[in-house]
Amino acid sequence: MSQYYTATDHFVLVPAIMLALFGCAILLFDFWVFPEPKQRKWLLAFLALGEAFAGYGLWQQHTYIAGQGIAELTAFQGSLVVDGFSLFFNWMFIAAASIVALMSYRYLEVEGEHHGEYYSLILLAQCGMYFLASGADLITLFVGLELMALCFYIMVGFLRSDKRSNEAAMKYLLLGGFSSGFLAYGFSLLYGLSGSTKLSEIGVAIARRDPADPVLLLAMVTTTVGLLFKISAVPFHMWAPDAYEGAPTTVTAYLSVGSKAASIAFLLRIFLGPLASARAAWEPLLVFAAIASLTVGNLAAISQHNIKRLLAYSSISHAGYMLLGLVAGNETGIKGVAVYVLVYTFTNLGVFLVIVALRREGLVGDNIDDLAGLMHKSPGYALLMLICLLSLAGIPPTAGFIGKYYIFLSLIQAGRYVLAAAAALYVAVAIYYYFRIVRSMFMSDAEDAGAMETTFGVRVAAALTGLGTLGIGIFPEPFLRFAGQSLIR
Amino acid sequence: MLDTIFFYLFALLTLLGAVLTITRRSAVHSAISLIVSLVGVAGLFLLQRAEFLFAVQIVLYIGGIMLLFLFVIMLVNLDRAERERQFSKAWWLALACVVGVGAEIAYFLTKGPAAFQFPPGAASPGVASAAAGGNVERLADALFSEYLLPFEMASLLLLVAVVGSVILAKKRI
Amino acid sequence: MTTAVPLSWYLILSAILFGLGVAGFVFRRNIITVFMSIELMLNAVNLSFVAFSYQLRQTDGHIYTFFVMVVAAAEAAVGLAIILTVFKNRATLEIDEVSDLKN
Amino acid sequence: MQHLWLIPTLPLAGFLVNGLAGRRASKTFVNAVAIGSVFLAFLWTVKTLFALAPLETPHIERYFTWIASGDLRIGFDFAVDRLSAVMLMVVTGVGLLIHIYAAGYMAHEGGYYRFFAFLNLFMFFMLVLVLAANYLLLFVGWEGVGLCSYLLIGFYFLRKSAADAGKKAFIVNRIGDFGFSLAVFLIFVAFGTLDFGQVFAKAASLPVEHTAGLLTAVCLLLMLGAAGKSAQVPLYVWLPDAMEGPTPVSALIHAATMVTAGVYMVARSATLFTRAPLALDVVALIGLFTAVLAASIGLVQNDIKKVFAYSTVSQLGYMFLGLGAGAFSAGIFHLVTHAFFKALLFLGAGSVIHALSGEQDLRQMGGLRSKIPVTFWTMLCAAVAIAGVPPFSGFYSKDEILLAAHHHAPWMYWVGVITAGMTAFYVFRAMFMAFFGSYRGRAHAHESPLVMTAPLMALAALSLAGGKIDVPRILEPVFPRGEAHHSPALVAISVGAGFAGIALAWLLYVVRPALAGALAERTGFLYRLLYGKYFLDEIYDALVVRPIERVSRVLLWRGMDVGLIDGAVNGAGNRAQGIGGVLRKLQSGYIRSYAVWVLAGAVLMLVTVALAGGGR
Repeated sequence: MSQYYTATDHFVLVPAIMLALFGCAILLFDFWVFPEPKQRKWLLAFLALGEAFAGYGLWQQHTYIAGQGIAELTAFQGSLVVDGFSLFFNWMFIAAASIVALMSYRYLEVEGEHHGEYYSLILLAQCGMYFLASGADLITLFVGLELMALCFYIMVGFLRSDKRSNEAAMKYLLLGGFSSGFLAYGFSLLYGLSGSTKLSEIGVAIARRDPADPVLLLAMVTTTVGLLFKISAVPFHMWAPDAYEGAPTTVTAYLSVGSKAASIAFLLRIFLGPLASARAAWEPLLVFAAIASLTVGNLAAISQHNIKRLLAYSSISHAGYMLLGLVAGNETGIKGVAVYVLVYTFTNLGVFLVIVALRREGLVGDNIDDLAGLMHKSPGYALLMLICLLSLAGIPPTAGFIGKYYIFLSLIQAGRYVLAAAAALYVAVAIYYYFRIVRSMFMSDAEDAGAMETTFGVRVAAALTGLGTLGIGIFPEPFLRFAGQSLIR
Repeated sequence: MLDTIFFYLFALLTLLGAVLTITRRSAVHSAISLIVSLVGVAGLFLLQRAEFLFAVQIVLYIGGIMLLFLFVIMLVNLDRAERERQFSKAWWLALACVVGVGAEIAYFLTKGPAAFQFPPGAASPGVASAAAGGNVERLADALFSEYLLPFEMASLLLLVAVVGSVILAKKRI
Repeated sequence: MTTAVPLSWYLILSAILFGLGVAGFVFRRNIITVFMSIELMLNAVNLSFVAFSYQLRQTDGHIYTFFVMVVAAAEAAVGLAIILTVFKNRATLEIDEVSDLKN
Repeated sequence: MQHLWLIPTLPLAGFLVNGLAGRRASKTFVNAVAIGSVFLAFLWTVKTLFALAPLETPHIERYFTWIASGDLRIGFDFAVDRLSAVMLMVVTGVGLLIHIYAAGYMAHEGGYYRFFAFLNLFMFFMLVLVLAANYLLLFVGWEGVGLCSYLLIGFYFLRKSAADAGKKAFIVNRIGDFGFSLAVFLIFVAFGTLDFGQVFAKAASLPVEHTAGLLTAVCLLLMLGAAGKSAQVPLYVWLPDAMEGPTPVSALIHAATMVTAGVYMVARSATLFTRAPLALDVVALIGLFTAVLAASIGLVQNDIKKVFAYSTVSQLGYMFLGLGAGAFSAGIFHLVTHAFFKALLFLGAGSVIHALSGEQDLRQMGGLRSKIPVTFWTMLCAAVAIAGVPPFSGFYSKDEILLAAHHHAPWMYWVGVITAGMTAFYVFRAMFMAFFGSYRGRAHAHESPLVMTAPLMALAALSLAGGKIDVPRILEPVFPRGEAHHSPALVAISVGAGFAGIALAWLLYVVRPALAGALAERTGFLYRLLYGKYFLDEIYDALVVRPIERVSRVLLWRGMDVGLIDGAVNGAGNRAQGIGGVLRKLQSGYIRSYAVWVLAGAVLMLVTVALAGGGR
């Protein structure tokens, strides 16, 4: 251990190392040990091991921080920081990646693209998310973001012979590169303004500047554009419906929860860290983006027939709610965003899981009509879907209600009654399109009698998401306390 | 004085290359123009004593990335690119947007040197020699000490890039 | 440190380059050229980083530029592979032809 | 601890068993589970209420804390006081009878287990709604019953291709729920708690608001929610369409229980409303207006279920009139009696429809008196009850409301009396058209099985004698009774109006049937206006439903400014023709158009902050 790689550095890095290590291991074993496609499901065990070790590393960080009673643990000269915030998000990434991997196995076989690299990419993308949640340095954050994004570009285009998958990957890549350009430009100005790439030092330098400094404003706006693009807020959302629809459904699931959660973590780090002192300047921008996201997301979802596309618009509207928590800016609001992301993770995974479970030879399963009569075919999945949709709509006692509750509460505490009312209005709109799916499931008769073929993995994932969605809704206390610890500063 | 002349020279090269990149009909011409622009940027790097980046720009950007671009352009059918319609009829809006961005940026940046009051103590005069020379050593030093973490992350990034391009482009995997 | 070329010139140059990159992205119809426009934008970023770094007499900006280049390389590799698959499946590189996913 | 939680949990268990295993189970098993679970819930309710008697103060059971942040605590708490006791008895009792009836009615329908599973799920949510000890839990039940109603209406949806009607029902209910959720948040902001006991204790210490204030706003929003759920003007339009569902659903959800949730909620919040007299006046006005409007539409409808649907809307209006006049116990009294006779009317109508193999048009009926005598006699009991004929149940409750209305504002009494006359007319018009004269249809009529007629008879007994249950006296600990306003003259007038309505119906549809048609022709415009339901459906469709859908489409389809974005990047001319002049889309699929949006957003944001920054 040298001066530049101390024991603390190692301790902080362990989860990422584990993810990367097992990511590489999967590549090697896929090539040498399991050349037969039939054997590839054993790679899941490697993924599980990787997650387990990463989880163990996280757990040790958790107990260490709690035991020492310190707020944060910095490493690599302040490039990485472990605090309640990063731990909270990293636990969530572990859950998301594991559930996605569990549901992927049979789906990829049906699609005819079951390759070991897929699992490796899941882990490496999660590695990028790890750096997004714990990074405290512009360079670390930027490289982490690109690591995650690159994995997603590849995974979105994973169905190589599918035109739609290609197109989705291309759109995501080009627009992602475009927005990264904005983000990097903003970062360069932030660096110029402060002479440092460390978030904490940038924050200090910016606080000393005139808040109306044009260069500061330019830096802020370009950074905001890049960040809002990543969480698919209007008007930077347009990649999302196309990418969500074209990508393999399991990847869409991962994209909609993993990438979104990591980007929200990134966004919170930037806005509550270095840009905190320029709040007066960015708040109106976020209000605009949030309201626009709610409007476009909810209204555009009404006339969709493709569930993945519908969920893309719904995820745009959820980004709006998350932004509102940041706009409120008080402790409840930030906690609310954390809770919201957690809830959204489980719930959205549950919905996508049902769509994945529907997939079999001859049935794509992403049209609303494909869900017709699900209640007859397999009441368990219909029930899971019902619970998750209720949760997305924010109806108690499901988890989604808890998330929305905190967002509304924070807005009201901050005295933002108009925003709260607008948000409540859109909840009413949203119920409308979620229930369209419900009606199709419960009321129509099945158009094809084919039974669902599910695997053990899918069933386990279904149980996890269902329990998560109902559990957080009915016993929110431990989760709320957990989210409460995640507050930055 | 010499600095200024070189600045103008390289800046001209950069801008000319960039304008040609986005206006040439043929993709090959565009790529070659982009190389010209990149050379200009490399020159500007050199002008600012960033010798290492100058080398990287030439070796990695021009020698690596742009070659890849040219390779792909050759791989796909070139004729189609020739027939590409250039500007659409109502290009004014996009132009307006671009001019808007340009005007905003220019406005901000010409506001005067007041905009660039560096925070006190940010510039490190103690290592003024670094800018004057020995840049490569210092960079190497920083990469393996302070910036060890992103350096290792970059290796993952490249691994993903390799895996990704193999998966996507290879016929059978 | 005396420098004949003020920082703002570099920044204006960088801004113009960025603007040209954006314009290229919006105007061009060939996917590969669009992709090249992103490289222009990233070069603008690099230019401003190096300029700041030079003025601040630091190396941090150089490091960042280095990583931007690495990212650009990785992105180019994956991006061109994706563009190749698009071309394989559609036999076109006209960007507007690739618009099946919509609404 | 009385284990109140068992009451809703029993139907929930029924739902789970039937929902998960019902498909493979026999009908007998499904019946046993569905009816058995409701029966047990009923028994447990009775047992609990006996154990808790006399229940002068609310009995509260706190199970666990749901959300706790700071000093706020929201729990899974159930409470029962006399008001909820009355509601519990109505919901479980009438619910049980309707479940039994449904076993016969649905015997030959597809998706049998599914139907009962949702019916049980509905019972669960309704009981949660009634037992909830705070606004949030009430909201759980509120949304839950809405969901079940939607699912159960949908039972016939595909067959009747009435998807649009369901859409309207849904949008309209969203408006109501929006109001309700805002009200809940306002209550939370104002009182810092959602617990009924604490909210009302704090509200009781506030002065009466004679000018509009916070309490008035809360109450008006609550009323908006109630108007959505209980089908009051202007949100009533969904209820008549909801009759697309199977008849037992209409009886249980859209007559006896769910639609009265709004009435229950307003009565529950009586402490708030009494401190906001302006809001109370609005409640009374809405109730009265709804009562008249719906009754007038009901005069000319030919679909037997539609007649009773508008009658339900009208009677709900009566209940709100009672609440608004400050006679909360009278409103709840009418809720109870209405549950008896309206459930009976619907079930009877179902029996008629069942007998005629699906015929619902009154013009295709007639002379059924001798063919299905049990149905006739039981329905007649309901008819006299709703018409306010003494000494049957409707007479007592309606009388209480009208007297309270007279005390509140005499003109309201007179409008109420006219409505009472119309009520008697349309109910007996339906009775006479269906059961008297000669048979006009073709289907062979047959009496329903005992499993259907037995609940009819039980409800008939309740309709006749239900007035003897002195609900206002039971509710005295909750709603202290003011001075009684007895006035034999006013009572006589309202009863007279009822008899006049019956007599007119007798004249027009039994003695001189030709007269009815002639009358319809003579009053052509008025008739068409009433028959077309004042064309409010069409107006709502044009003003509410279609604009929302259009906005959705505009967001995706570029409709705002042709040639703005896509035209900029694509050369609009060539392409627009190719697609045939159809509006192209905002989410156009073109990457470059997306990039322009990103750019436009960036420029917009820059301009915004530049202007804001420059202004400083």
